[in-house]
Amino acid sequence: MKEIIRYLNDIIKGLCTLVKGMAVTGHYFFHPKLITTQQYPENRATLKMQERFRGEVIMPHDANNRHKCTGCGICEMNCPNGSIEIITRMIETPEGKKKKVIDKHIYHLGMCTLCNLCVKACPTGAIVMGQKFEHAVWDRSQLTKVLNQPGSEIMTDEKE
Amino acid sequence: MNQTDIANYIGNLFPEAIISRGPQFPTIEIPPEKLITLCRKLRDDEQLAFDYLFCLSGVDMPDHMTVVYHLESTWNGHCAVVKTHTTDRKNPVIDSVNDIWPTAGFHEREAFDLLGIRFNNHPDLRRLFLDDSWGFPLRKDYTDPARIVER
Amino acid sequence: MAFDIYDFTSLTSSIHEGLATFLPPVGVLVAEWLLVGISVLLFVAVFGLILVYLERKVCALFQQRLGPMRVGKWGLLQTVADFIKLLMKELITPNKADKFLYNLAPFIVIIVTFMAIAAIPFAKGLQAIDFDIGVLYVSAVASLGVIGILLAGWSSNNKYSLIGAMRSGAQIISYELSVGLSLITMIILAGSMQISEIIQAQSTGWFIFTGHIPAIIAFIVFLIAGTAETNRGPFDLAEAESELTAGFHTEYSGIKFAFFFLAEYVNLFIVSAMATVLFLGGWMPFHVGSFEGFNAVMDFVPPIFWFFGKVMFVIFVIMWFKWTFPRLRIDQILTLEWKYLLPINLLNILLMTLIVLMGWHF
Amino acid sequence: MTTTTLDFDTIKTQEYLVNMGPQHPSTHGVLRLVLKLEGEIVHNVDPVVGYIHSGIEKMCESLAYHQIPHLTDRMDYLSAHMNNEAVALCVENALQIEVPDRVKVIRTIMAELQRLASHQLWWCVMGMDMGALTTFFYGLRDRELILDIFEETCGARLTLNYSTPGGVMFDIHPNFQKRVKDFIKYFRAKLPEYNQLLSGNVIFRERTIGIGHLSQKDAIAWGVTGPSGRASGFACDVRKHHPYSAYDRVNFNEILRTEGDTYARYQARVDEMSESLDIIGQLIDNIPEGDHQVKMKGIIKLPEGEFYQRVETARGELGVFIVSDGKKNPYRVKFRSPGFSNLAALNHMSKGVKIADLVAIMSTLDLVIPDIDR
Repeated sequence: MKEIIRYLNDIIKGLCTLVKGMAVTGHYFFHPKLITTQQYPENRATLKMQERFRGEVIMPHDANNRHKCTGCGICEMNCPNGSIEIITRMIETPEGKKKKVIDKHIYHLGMCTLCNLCVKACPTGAIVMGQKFEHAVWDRSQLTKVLNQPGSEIMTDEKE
Repeated sequence: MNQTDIANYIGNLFPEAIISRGPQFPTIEIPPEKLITLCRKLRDDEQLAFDYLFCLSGVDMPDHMTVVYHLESTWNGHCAVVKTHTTDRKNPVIDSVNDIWPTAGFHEREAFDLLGIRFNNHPDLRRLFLDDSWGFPLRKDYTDPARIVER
Repeated sequence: MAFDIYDFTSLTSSIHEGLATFLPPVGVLVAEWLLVGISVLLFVAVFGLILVYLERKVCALFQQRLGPMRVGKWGLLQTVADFIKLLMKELITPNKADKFLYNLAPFIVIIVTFMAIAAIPFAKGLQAIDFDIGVLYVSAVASLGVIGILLAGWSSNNKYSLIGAMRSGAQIISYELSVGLSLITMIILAGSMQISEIIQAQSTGWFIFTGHIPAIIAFIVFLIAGTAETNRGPFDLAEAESELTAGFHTEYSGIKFAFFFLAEYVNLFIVSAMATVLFLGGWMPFHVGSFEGFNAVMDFVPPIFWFFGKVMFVIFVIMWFKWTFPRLRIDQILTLEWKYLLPINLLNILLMTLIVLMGWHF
Repeated sequence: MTTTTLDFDTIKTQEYLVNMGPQHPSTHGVLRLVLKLEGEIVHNVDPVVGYIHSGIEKMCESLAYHQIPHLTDRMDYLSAHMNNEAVALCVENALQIEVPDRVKVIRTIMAELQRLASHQLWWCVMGMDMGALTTFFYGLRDRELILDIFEETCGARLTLNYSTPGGVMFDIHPNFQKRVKDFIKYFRAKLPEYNQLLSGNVIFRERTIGIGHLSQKDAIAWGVTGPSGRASGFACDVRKHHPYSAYDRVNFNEILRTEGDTYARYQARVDEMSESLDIIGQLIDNIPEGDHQVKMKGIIKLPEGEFYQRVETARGELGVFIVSDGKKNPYRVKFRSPGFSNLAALNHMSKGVKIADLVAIMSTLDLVIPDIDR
């Protein structure tokens, strides 16, 4: 007799746990307002990334096409996987001194792990992390970027 | 037991072991032929009772191959490091501790795979990660011109 | 042609008479066969697609998702797009597969579902064949599908497929018992195996209400066993994707895969339709005792809507099972059948016989 | 009538081999298991790893110390923060730097959030392995909130690279405390749902209780750590026994169970989730003021010697063993990854179980394949 009671008890208890589980899923079925899906490409306009989001390394330029990069190469040294290459050239300042300036700040996005070490190490704050995250391109060569815009110059303090 | 106690206790049992105090763990250096006796003692001795091998690493030192065993006693709560080394870099052979701590089996396969250290009496000493034609990449003299770029 | 949505008998008989005016009797028979065949084919294709869409939407809602939204409004055309994609896929036959059986298996599975649909009454007079052993016929034909699954698993030359097929064989043969016994319980109550008569017997009240506790127990058992027989979660061991990747249809692609896929959903429909016929009164409207006004309103809804409404409800419950429960293990499935469902079922038949003999049912 | 009797001696059964993986839905990546089966019964499991071996230990030998953490993100990507922390702590201990209290507390909160996120992902994948697909979405829904918190403070969702030698990469975001508190409140309300869906479910219990038993002795001998080891009664919580960061100033229970079966491993993780919520709750209001970074030299050089650091990741004990020769690059780095040792015990645990049980056992070990392969 005891066995039979336990047998029936097992069935009823088991069914109860099943119903409990169904109550959870059923609750969500009848509350479609709780849906958390975001329709991604459609909501692009309203999609806002966090300000610290690490999407890619960029070099901000001001209105006069000037940046802050001195070409010191610290970012290149700090990069763990060699995704930054600094090419510098010598120019002569109006005072007649020789000065090293950045020629090309080459950035290989395809190799970058977005670890933020270059941005953290940059003494002048010339490079920052951009918020763009849609990096798909048709050709791998397009992932190699030159961060300083053509014809750009270094910002000098006396202008401000 | 604290570091000094362990050092004294083992020093009495194994006079050939070189025992030094490290910043974290006492280190016992033992010649490879004595390794198994030491390890058995370490595990079975009631005062020591090192029953948990939490790390086994092979290191390629400039003139010898070292295997480092990190041990903990879950009963007494103390830790120790056992080191053994072989100077034969060409064909380093060290006894396996697999039957003392079964967890060593996988770690020894890894050490064999990456450093080429052979473990005697290991039941299943095959390469773990790489295929059979590969060299031993964690050795300092390993070269791979296709994949390693010097900067 | 007389079209009456409440009674299709007049429609079918007028088609029959219309055909008879210009065709010899044999021609009429052939023409009717063709007509029925084409409509069943159309029904299976369209209803299968609708069910696939519904399944995706229902499971999305259970999972707090939106489901397909891109193709058409609310993704309505998603399954059509999927079907076109499946049609265009390459048909791959693995090396060393038993080519004949491998190609035969999906056809067996899909043909069996067509055969079962023949006996399903969609509305009054809308039934291809009204056998006097209709219930037996459906349960016999529906269990043939396992042959296709076994063949598919065997002939694919893949160990995963074989394990899946063997599981499926063991499972379906066991659960056939429970389905059969719970059907017998209801046949005792109805006193007939003819589907139209079973439905007619429920004109005063659905069996699930008039049959007391045994009918409810039989309904629950039938739902569980029916889910198991259609190889759906939580009994989807034959394709258990976390264990066997895709089970018996691992190697199938393109339209052959689509056949398995479609057959699963049509089987789901057949099981739900049988549950509707036997427990929920088929196409009979919902009547409450002597509430004349209420009953009249209920009568106003055409039987075909009643039928499909009930079928959809049962399908929804079975989907609810699938998207809530973890999968059972093979030995647990057999334990559930032989140690729980079978004894309960046998007792239930005794109880039902007692009730019918004593005339305690309504 | 003649009756044919089956002569069972003449029917020969045969073991057969099945390759489960490297492409298989429930090996969680590119793990390959060579199964020796007899029908449904598993006789032997031979794990074949290395499909995602990336040579992190070798790469570390040519990197500076502050560059190593970003590689460890890719090891056990579900407990990226703990991996970073392990390297950071190891370097700090070697240099004998005392980081500010603020850093310690932030690291602890982050580690617990990461543990929660990892356990949530484990929970939903566990459900999926058992065939309950809906759990997958519920788990991910809640995990997403933690990842949003990470994104706001660390700038990344998965590969955080947040702990650096000497501190943390950024100070916490001004919204951090509020969002974490909101999350704790939200998730406490959601935990019963987890129990209703899986823990209490009769099918789930039948499938897990008594399956894949691992005794305490075996757990210690095989080095099975983390919730999997603690479910067998192996008190291996590094947070408790060798406290680091701010774990010595919070009260929490080490979840210990004695059964050692699949259900115990499951329950240990679920209990750990609420324990993690407790730890965060204790710390989140008491983040001390101060710097988020100690001033470090541009090039970190460790003194000559060997350094070992143990931390508790979501999967178990992670050890970082650095051999330094005094140069700016480590001489040898070894990661004792928890999944590696846990995987080694899989064969031991799954002798004689069915295929479905093997999937469940593997799921409760919570393997992350890059963590095994490194």
